[in-house]
Amino acid sequence: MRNDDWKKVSRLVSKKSLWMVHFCTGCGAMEMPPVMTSRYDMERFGIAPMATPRQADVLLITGYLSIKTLKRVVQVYEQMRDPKYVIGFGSCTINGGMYWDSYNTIKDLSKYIPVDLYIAGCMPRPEAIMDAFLKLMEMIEKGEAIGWKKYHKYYDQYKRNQRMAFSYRLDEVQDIKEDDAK
Amino acid sequence: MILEAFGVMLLAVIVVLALDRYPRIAAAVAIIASLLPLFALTSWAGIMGISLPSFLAPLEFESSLVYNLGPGTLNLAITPLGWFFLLLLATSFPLALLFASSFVRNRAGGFYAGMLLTMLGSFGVLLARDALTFFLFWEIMSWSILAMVLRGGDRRAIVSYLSFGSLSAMLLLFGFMMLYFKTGTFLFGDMHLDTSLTTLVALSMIVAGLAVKGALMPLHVWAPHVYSRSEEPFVAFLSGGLSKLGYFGMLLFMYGIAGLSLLSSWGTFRDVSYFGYALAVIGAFTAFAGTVLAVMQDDLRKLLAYSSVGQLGYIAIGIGIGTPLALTGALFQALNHTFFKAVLFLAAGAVYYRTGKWKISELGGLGYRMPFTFLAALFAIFALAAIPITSGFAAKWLLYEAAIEKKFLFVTPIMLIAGVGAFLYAYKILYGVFLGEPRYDVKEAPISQLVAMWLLVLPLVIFLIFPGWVADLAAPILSEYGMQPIPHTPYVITTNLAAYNTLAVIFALMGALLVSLILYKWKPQEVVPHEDNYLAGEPPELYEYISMHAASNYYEPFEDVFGPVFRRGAERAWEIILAAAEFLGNGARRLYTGLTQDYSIYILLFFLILVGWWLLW
Amino acid sequence: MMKEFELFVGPNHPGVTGNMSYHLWVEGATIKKVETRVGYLHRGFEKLMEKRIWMQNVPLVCRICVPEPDVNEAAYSMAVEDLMGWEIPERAKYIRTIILELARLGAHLLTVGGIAASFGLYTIAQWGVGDRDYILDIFEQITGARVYHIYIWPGGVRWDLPKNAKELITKVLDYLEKRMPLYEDLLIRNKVFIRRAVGVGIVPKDKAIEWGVTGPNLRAAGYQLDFRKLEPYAAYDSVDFEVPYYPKLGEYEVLSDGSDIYTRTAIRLLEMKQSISIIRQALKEMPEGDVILKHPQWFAWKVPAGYSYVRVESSKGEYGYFVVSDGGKKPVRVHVRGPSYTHGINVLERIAPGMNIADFSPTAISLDVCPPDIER
Amino acid sequence: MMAKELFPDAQEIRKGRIRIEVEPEKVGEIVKKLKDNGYDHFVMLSCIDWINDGQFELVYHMWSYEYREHVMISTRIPRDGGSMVTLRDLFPQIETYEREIHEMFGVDFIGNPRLGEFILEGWPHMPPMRKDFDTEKFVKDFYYKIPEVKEE
Amino acid sequence: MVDLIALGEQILLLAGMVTLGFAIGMFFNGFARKVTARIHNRIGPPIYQGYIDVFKLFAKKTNISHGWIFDLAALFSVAGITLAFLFLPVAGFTLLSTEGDIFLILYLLAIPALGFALGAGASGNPNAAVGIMRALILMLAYELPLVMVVVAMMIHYNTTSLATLVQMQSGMHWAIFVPVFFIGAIIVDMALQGMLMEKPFDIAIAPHEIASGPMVEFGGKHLGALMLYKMMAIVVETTLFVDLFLGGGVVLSVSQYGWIAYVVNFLVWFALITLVFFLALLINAVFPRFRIEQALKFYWKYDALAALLILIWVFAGVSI
Repeated sequence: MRNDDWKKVSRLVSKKSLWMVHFCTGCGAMEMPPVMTSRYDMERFGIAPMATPRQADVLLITGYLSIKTLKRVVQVYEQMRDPKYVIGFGSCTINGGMYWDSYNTIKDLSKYIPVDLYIAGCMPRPEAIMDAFLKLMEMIEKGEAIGWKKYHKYYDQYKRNQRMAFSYRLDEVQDIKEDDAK
Repeated sequence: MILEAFGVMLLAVIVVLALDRYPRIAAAVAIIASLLPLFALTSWAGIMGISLPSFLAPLEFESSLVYNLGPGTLNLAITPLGWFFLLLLATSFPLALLFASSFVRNRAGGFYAGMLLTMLGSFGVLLARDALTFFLFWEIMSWSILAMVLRGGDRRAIVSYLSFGSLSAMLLLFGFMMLYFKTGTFLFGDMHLDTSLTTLVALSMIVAGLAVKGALMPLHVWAPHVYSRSEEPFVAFLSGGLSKLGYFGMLLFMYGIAGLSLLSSWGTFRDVSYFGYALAVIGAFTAFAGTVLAVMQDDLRKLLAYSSVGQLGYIAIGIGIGTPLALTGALFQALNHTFFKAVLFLAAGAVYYRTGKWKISELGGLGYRMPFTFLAALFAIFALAAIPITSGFAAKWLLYEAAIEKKFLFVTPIMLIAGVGAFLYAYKILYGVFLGEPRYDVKEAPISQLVAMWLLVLPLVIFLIFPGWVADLAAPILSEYGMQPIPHTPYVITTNLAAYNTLAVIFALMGALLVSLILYKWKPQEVVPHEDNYLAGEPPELYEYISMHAASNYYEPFEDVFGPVFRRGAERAWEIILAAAEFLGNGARRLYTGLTQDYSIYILLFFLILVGWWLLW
Repeated sequence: MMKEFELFVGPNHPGVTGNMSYHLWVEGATIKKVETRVGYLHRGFEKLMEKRIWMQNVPLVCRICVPEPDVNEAAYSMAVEDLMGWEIPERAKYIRTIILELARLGAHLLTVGGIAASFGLYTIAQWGVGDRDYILDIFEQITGARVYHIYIWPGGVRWDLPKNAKELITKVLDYLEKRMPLYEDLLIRNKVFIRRAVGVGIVPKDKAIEWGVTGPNLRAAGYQLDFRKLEPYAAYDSVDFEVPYYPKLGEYEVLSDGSDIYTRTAIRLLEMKQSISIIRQALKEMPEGDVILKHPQWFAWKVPAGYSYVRVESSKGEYGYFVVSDGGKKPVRVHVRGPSYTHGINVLERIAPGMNIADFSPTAISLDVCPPDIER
Repeated sequence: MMAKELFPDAQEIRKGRIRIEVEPEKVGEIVKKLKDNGYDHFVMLSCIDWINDGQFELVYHMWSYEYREHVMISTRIPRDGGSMVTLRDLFPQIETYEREIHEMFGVDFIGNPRLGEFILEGWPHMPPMRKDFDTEKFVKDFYYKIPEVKEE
Repeated sequence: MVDLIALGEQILLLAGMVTLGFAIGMFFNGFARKVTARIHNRIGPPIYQGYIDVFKLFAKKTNISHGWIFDLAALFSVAGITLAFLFLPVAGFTLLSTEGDIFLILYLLAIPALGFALGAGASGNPNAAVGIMRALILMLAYELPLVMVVVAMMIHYNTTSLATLVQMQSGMHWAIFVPVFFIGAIIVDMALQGMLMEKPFDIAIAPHEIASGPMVEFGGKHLGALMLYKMMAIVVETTLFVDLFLGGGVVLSVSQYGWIAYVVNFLVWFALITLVFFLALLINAVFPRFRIEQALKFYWKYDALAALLILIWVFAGVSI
């Protein structure tokens, strides 16, 4: 079997087993229990919650992220193993949504970690979540869910943005350089 | 050559005492002297039916000796039983000294002198063919152990050892006297015991006196204190080697002198004499209680001490059951215990040597820093837990089979559950000391310590592959007692219940390991630092230090259940003993000045009195 | 050398509800010290509300507590009405009661499921959340949304109930009543659950009020205190209901001295039954008429200056809104008192030391700590 | 005794809502007195930024289950460098509210050892709940200026 | 000379059975999730989900390790459980079970557990350490009733070899039909619940308390190996139960029926272990988990007490 074929088979099978990190970053987590239970039952598609990032493949950013949570999210994302996927949940991850003028929530998630897929809405309905998972599976099969590759490729840029956000200052990058000079 | 050997060893004692300020030279002298028993061992290999190449047996030792010492005589001779136990002692002893050569720095001369004296004493005990010689050497050994305990300087250890040591001596002496009045001789060969009550009492007293050294409950109290407050090489030899002398004595008196038919004449229960049954029950209780107590210890040495108590209980069970299967199992267990416990105590010593800590809760993460120590300890722990990839399993298996064969309904589950309990404390050592959060940036142990440990691991590997060899060694001993050796080949031991084939286990394991190795090497991996750990998402860089070692009070739920029963019991036992000791030795209390010189003078005086009494009598 | 090891329970941990963290110091299996870490969900609601006009805040407030958003809408609306001096139509009061009680049912189902799941009884959690979906269906029919309804407005409710509301709600209530015995048999009468939950996670009774414990947790400690009775709002003074409290546990056995996980679970199950009865009564007694005050200029309200504190009994405890107006178009200050503020920080930090780690997460969940109303 | 009897100058906003305005020094004493007189439930501690007056208003809310009455004890402290004595010994939850107000407004509570980072983490700017902190401007100047990740 | 062809056949048979064992184990994973989902009123994952999950874990592109001791976990857990499987009589095939006995299997079962514990400890995570502590205490807890009943049986049948035991039960003389061992089977089934780590005894991996315990740091291929171990452990442990009480599933004698007997025995064995596992799953679905000391007390008080009665019965029977 050629390497490409092998990769294709691997993707075809792996997409049916998406384990997500048990991390409720925001209010979007409220619609996760219904998705897991009798009416929607996402375990049908092999999706299951996992306790720790080491075991998981999918990181759901369920809603707005405060800077304090962003630090944890980055930590969790980096502890996950490739291939890993991120789904941004709700309007808040796209442009801040409801909290567009809040001083403590990030406005665009893709500046800090690569996002494979967004779900619009506040809050997204369970059907939308299921749809997103199915879409993600499709993307995985086609090899389009390459957020983790992007993170490796543009690691410096992501890190720079994260550093800025963590310090609530734009000049953080310069600060570090000055510190190094000293 | 035997007398010369004693002479040389005594000479070496004086020499090392003189070389107190040159520990390395003293160690070299002691190690050279310690090889004498080893040469004696190889020279006597013939009586076990083993023929060794001559370069392994450079010295020729006579197989028996009667030596007139003024009014008394020393009756010495080698027997298969003596040879077997000499094998345990003579091989572990030089290695303990080798370990000590880098470990002991403080007053080294005294250490080596004491060690050589204990070996001299036990050499004599193993060869003794009459009660008085036995007692003389036994006391030499006991008192030199006391000298070593005194070096530790712990009051509890000294008091408990002194009280139990004198109890043991007293019991032995009374037992011997009673046997003498009954039979009119001290010679083992001439003792023809009858079924009278006096014999029973005498025999019980002797076995009880020996059980003190074998740390059988409830006579074990001294052991944890002594084991945890003395230098490690000595403790390794004490727990590994010297404690076996008690069981040597039991085998000698119960099966060599009294014999199975005599024991059975006082009543039997399902073909097992009441005498043996009682010993087996005590042994099972010891195995269980020792294990439970070991689980609850935080001090590494105390844990190992209680573990010793527990493991020695298995030997007592085997001796108690007294079938060929059980005796082979007991001998096998004695052999295993000698080596794995020595390795564990030495590994503990090596850990202490590098970190200066004894408490399990204060250690941690040494597995990556001291990998070879860790691997030796790991192997020894596997042997201790009787994992079937070491020789430890075969011994326990023999004992289980023997117990089932004799339908020991209540003893067998206790033995088995004590075996499971061993996993608990075994993992406590592994996790608390070698795994978990790396807290110390230390080097690997010195080469001499590593060599000592790994040479002691060797027998565990050899007898894993060839458990039949132990059965071979046991065969002459069993035939002396008029028993049939158990059916075996080098790899397979067969009982009338089942068979155990080590080759099948090893090959299956290798195959399975190979498959899983391929599976495991399939994908690449990267090694991450300890800090990159699951902290529920908390970034570690936000914290200066995150304490992640859970070893303190590790088995708390277990202790909540068993603690109230056992700890209180142990405390009360200790109180009673202390009270008794203080009551008995109220006058002697003033003698405890705490100065080592004084104690040495007492010991010397005692020796003079002992020797004088023996010469004049 | 530290004897304790540090354990982080949350934010990425199955043992917490929502996004918060407990930093535990543990020795052996016993917790020695706990620090509650909050702020992971801080969005600065109170700051944002000062920037928005009175009406714009309605969609914002419901986001403060996700499992039970309607109490926020109700409390905020009541505070505005209080400052404005409005009296809302009778029918609106009944509709508010129905909505609030349905929300309580949903929240209790979630909490009871959470308690069961924290003990490993996932069946109850699955059933509970599954049944809660029927309640969300009702919300969807009435308000058009599953979670954030934005239905209760200052001056009443946005629109009247649909025509078939009564049948819809009654059907679901009948179903829930039919399911209740299952929950009881599998949870509250489960021998293993009783072993785990009785006498565990005790909030000292004599300290309960001083520590600011409210809601079911306070009632589990033996006080028959409920703000629906003490300060009736909506239509609670016109409906007849009981306040279950320790030791009056109805058909459930009294097994402990109260104030433990078992009692808190029992109280919640009993409250669900009461909620069902309240909704039935409200549906029956509901008068016809307007559901909202006719007041023009939604976006040009000027609320008279003053201070108002309004409280609502939520499924977790006292939910309070402190609203200050200077007579302008925007509030000067809106301060939210969430029940979890005391339960999650003061109470838990005090009762957790000495507890087994196994009991920690169930205790936290049985106190019904909901992080967004702590940090807002 | 009800609050009206204890403090005759208390002002009744509406039924069950009493408001008392006092000097900062007297707050501790009054809270203690109310606590001893049946006002056993401490509801919350609020802070209002009256930027035009240059003052912070601290409001201590208390409730009596017995009288079904809610008392707001209002006190004003200067906006710049204003401080207050902690009342954490009276009710434990006051400590938490003080931590929050310290972080969000910058009010110093003397005697509270747990002041410090509570909700925010690494916040380098002015306490955000102050009226002169413009969150919209901050968002525009900070979050919108963080560069996008450029893909080649 | 060693008969190389016979040896090769033997090795092929063993390898085939091990592969089949793993396949059944993976099937059980999907089966368990399906059954649980049905109780939850859900549809649940496809029955072949276990295969997909293991495949995915081994197909992960990057893996982390905490050093070589951590890696030992993967090796020892898979190898150890394979070893235990090989020494069991499975579906009428004796495999290597004539070369060892019940005690060997009990100790072989400890190899993967200790190996896994070694890896979990090496990760340095306190959650893992607490989980292992609980797992070991649980092991101590359920082993007591288990060994009591096993010892009673071994003394009653006067053998310790499982192969012999299965042979003695052939012709439908199953131990479970002996009234006293029927009680024994119930006791051992309770112990089996702890062995399988199903509720109320899934204390070691309690996600709400210690975030899946020993597995916290395992991901990718390490977790895959671990899952293989867990899945195979189900097969081994249920087979142990079937061998002890249900005659190993042997209903037809090979000498009489030839190859049909192999097929039928295999199917019966498979049905029986599925049944035993299904029972465990049902209990799993309706109970919360114990605290560890409660589990210890449960096993040592009630279960062991009942086992003691069996011991006494055998004791009386033997001495007559």
